[in-house]
Amino acid sequence: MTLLSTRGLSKRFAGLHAVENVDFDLPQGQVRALIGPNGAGKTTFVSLLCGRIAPTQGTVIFDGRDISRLPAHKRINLGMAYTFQITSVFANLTVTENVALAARRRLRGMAMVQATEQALAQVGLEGRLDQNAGDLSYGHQRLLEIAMGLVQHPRLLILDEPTQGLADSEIEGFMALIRSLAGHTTILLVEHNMSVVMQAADQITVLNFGQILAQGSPDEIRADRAVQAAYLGTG
Amino acid sequence: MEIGPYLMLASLEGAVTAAVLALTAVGLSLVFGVMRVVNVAHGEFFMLGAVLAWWITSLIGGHPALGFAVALLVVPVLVGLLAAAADMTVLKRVAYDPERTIVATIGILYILQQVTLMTYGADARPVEPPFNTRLALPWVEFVGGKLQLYWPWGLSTTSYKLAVIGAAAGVLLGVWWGMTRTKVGLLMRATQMDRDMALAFGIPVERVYALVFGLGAGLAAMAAVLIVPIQQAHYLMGGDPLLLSFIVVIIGGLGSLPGTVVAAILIGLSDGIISVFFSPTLAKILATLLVALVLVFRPQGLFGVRRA
Amino acid sequence: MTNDSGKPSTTTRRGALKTLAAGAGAASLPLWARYAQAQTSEPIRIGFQVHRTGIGAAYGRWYDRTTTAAVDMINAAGGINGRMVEILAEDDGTDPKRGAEVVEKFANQHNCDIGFGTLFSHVVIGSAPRAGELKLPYFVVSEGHHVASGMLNRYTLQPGITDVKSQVQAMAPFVSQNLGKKVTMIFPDFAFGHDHRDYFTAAIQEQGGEVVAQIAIPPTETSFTKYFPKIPRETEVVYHVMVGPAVLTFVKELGEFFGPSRPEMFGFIDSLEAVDMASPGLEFLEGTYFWEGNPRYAQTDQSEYDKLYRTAVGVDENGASVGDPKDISTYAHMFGCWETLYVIKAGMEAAGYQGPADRAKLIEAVEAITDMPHSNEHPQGTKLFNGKTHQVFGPQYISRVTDGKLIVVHTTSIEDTMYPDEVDYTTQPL
Amino acid sequence: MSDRAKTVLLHGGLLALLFALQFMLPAYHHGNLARVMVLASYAIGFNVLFGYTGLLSLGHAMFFAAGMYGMGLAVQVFDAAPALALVAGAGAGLVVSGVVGMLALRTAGVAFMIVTLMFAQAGYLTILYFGSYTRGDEGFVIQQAQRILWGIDLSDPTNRYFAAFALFASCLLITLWLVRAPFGKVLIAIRENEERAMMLGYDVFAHKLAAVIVSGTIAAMAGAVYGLLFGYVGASFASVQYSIFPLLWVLLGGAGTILGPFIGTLFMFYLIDLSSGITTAYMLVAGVALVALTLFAPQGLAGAVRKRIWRGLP
Repeated sequence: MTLLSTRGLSKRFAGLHAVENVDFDLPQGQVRALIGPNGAGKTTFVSLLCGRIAPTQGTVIFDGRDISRLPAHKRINLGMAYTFQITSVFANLTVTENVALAARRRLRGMAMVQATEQALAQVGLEGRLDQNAGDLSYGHQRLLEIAMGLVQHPRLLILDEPTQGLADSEIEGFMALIRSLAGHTTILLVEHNMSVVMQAADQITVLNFGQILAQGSPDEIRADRAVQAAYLGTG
Repeated sequence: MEIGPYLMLASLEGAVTAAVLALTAVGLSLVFGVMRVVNVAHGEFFMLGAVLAWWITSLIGGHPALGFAVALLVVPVLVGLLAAAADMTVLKRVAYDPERTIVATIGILYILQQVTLMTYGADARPVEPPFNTRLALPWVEFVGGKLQLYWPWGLSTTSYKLAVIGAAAGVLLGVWWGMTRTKVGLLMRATQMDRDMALAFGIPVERVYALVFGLGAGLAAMAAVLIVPIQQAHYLMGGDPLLLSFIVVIIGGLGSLPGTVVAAILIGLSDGIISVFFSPTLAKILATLLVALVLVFRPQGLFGVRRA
Repeated sequence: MTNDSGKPSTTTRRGALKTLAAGAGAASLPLWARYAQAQTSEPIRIGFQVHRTGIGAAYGRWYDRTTTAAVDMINAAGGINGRMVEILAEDDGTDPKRGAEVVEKFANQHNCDIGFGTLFSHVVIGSAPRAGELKLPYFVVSEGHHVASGMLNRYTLQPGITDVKSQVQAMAPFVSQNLGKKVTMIFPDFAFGHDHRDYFTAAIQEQGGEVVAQIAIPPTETSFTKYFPKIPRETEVVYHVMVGPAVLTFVKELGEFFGPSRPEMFGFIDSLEAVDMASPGLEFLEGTYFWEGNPRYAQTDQSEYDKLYRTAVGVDENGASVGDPKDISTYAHMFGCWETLYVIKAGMEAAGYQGPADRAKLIEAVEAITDMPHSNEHPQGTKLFNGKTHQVFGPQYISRVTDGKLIVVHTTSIEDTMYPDEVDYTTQPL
Repeated sequence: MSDRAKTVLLHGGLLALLFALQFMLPAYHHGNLARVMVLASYAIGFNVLFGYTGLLSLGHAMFFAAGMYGMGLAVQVFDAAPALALVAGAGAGLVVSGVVGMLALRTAGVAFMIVTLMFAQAGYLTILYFGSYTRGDEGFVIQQAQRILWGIDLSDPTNRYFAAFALFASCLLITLWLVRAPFGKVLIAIRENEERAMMLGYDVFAHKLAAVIVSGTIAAMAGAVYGLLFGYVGASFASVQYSIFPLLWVLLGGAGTILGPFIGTLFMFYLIDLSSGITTAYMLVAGVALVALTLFAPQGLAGAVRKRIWRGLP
């Protein structure tokens, strides 16, 4: 069953085609990676999905429902979660409160407290509950972002460059986390780190100049000449 | 009075309002355009201009034109220096954060106002105009199918009012020339477009900011020197020009100098003409609401170019 | 000590120049510091609510000087009931909220016997409820109709100055008989201006005249010419009244508008209070008429009482400060402070006032006063006090500008200023 | 001691102290404290929007005045009983803040400040324009007979103090509960990072609108009670200065703290009361305070306590 799909999705900024005419389908339960060279329109594309920016044209369908006109917060309420590429935590609030804010939309009372603690444990931040989020290292802020996504128990988790700035050991942990979610949470992963992509993703979609260049399993993508060309800058 | 001469008189009066308003508002707009901060104390720099003009003309004595000429030259510089000092001691230290700057300039507003009260006092004091001749104006009417001139009751202006319009236009041209044709103007425009880039190119942004803040205040002070022979210097006179300048700058697009001048002319002229048709207090209510709604529904168009 | 023009609290033109030049921010001394004279053990403490800042400050300065002069004179003559009078001045910022706080301060902090002095109507109306609750006799010098209208309370009185209703209606016979029947009114668009509009329109109709146009000018307006074309051509008399810092602009622009061919003009001196008649641009006023609460220029038939009062306050024959001929007094209003203080004195003496316990007796004593003869105590003229409405009635002066001076041409009778009672405060409990 | 216990102790302690002071203070300070409590309630309302939601309004006087005139006109024109008049005042605040919020919240930052300033100016002029009902700048008196609420004469100092205390205590407790409730935490999240709050699924506009309405209605309630307790309704309360005052009080006391508005109002009241004995230009003190606060203590007095002593201070 398809959880999310787009038809003819386009976004232009002052004549620049950041995303152009994208038809995209994401089946339920899949871990999908979205890759592409810098400026390919990956972040713009996921921003269109979750409603941070409005499309110039096209539709977004989530769980069989056209959500193109819904504001961002309503889409999130339907079961999407989004983590920012440039960390965007509540710097002046504690680590716990950051995650609690994400949890509280769905849970109250002790259930909320437990879910918060669990999400923080999942990303390995259980030792830093009372720190201000702004005082965390960059890598830890990335993990906090992921915890804020996890605690929402989303049906679709959109992770925008989650491993950027993480140490190798933290990337290991992250991979384990993704594996533990696989199956019941659908994940859309925008990622630069190819080893993460190749290990974690069921399917890969490649964007270039705002258009879908290729789509397929990690092995297929690895073998794709057009993708190689795009990455080497000769395409 | 018939509607024709009435509109002409309202336009003449409106032109004086517009001239002074344009100078004041361009000062405010310049500060917003380059520094991206709203200076709530702007009206008090206007007030200081009027009070200092009274002070200088009283000290000098002699023919009113002499004291007035000195005031016109000296007062804007004095006020500008004071403003630049305020910029360096206060605004720079809050790093030009927009909201903290508003709060700080509200503080500066009270300080300037109250210090003026303590020294200059609470009275409204007049400055004698350097020259002031009443000029009656003719109007045309049809008599027996032929056009002829007549002199309606009350249709008049004064030589000084005309001079104010001319002087303001001259100063505005000067500002325009300075902004577009001089190196200092280039530095200001570069800073306005991209502060970080300007810094990277070695433009002394802090000095440009102090200069712009001083210049903005100086323009307000000059407007006040021009108007003080028509009105009087009073320590509470800064409120109205501040509000009107806000209105003009918003309608014209914050930071856009030509837009500001056009809006000042529009507001100045319409102020007189609207009050022909509405109760003046109602006209002021409608004008204020209009500005609020313009900001609500057309913010991008009126705030000039938005930064990404 | 009669001439106080050199005192730090009064900012004369020269004084302002000096302080500005020095760039010093020397604050004025509080009044109590200057009055801390060694006197008999228990002075009578009068809380003086004064507009030192805000829109009323120009009036406040002269109310201050008049009060000082009157109290000096009362004390020199032995005080009240053998006790010296001490003034405790507090600035109300010409703001009703601060005004009410100041009244509380008088009653509860300074232990004043009474409160006194304020001018602007909104400050009176904001403060009077507190005075009534605190049972602090509150003597206002405001010329508002709020006292006699019944809006205030038994503890608020206005025995030293006539109210705007009296003043305005007394002008109508003179205007209609001498100047013209078709009147255009120009007034500020708030309560004070609306009182003028309503009372004068009714009064002139009674005289067979009519108001052909009412031009209300919004508060905060700074230029006025654009309103003048609304004056209809048929207008025979322009009736103008304006207040605030822009009054001189208003009158000057009125002159520039009409040029040499003006209609008759009748103004309330409020339009030029504290403004020099010799200011450039006012020449056109020659031959126009003004209401004056008290004639600014010493008249040829000046009474002994006015002479004494004028000297005591330090005002010259042209209505300016003795020390600075350009510092014009608010002569048409400030006599009210002087007369009110003497009414307080008379009331306290009649009541045998000993202390705050006798406040109710003081109110009753003042309510019992009726006739106030023209005297040193009442230099503006003979007055009649109405104990029921707590409002005094008295003569009004109409002056014509002649050779740049205001010369009285008509004095209204007290009867002209009377109107039916609208309230009887004496029925309220004390 | 847990955060919860400390919170209860601190705020309960303040309320108990204020209650007890009723029996100890000399008349002058007794009266002042009643006034300060009403004004602090106004500041509490302002703080909901400024301190907790991060929206700086320069037009709160219009809400204060909406409450004052809603109450005053109900009494004056419709001869309403005080209880009903208070409801009318709060209702007026609710409606005005709802409408203004719907419009002004389409803007942000500096534009929001200017829009609120402009609406407030229009409101002030409207009061003057309808002078036949409002008596314009002069205002009108609420007579003693019209100020008897459920048989309690509000012009009596003791009753006035208790009425002010009741208003202040309810505003304090309501906001204390509010900012600790999920709703308040979302407001704080919006203040800290509006986009992130939106991307957590919160309806940012609805929350901000609710904040404007809560803030405006509390301010209106303070205005209505002020008019009823002190017997006067006037246009000066709608002027720009009365929009600046709560900003000053809240900044001084500590924006985004529950106790800050009270501390700031009390401090400023006595600063002005005492300095008016030294200089006529006592608003100079306000100006210097604003500049100094912006430069040296943007977090205010209670904010400094939170920073240095107890991070959990609500």
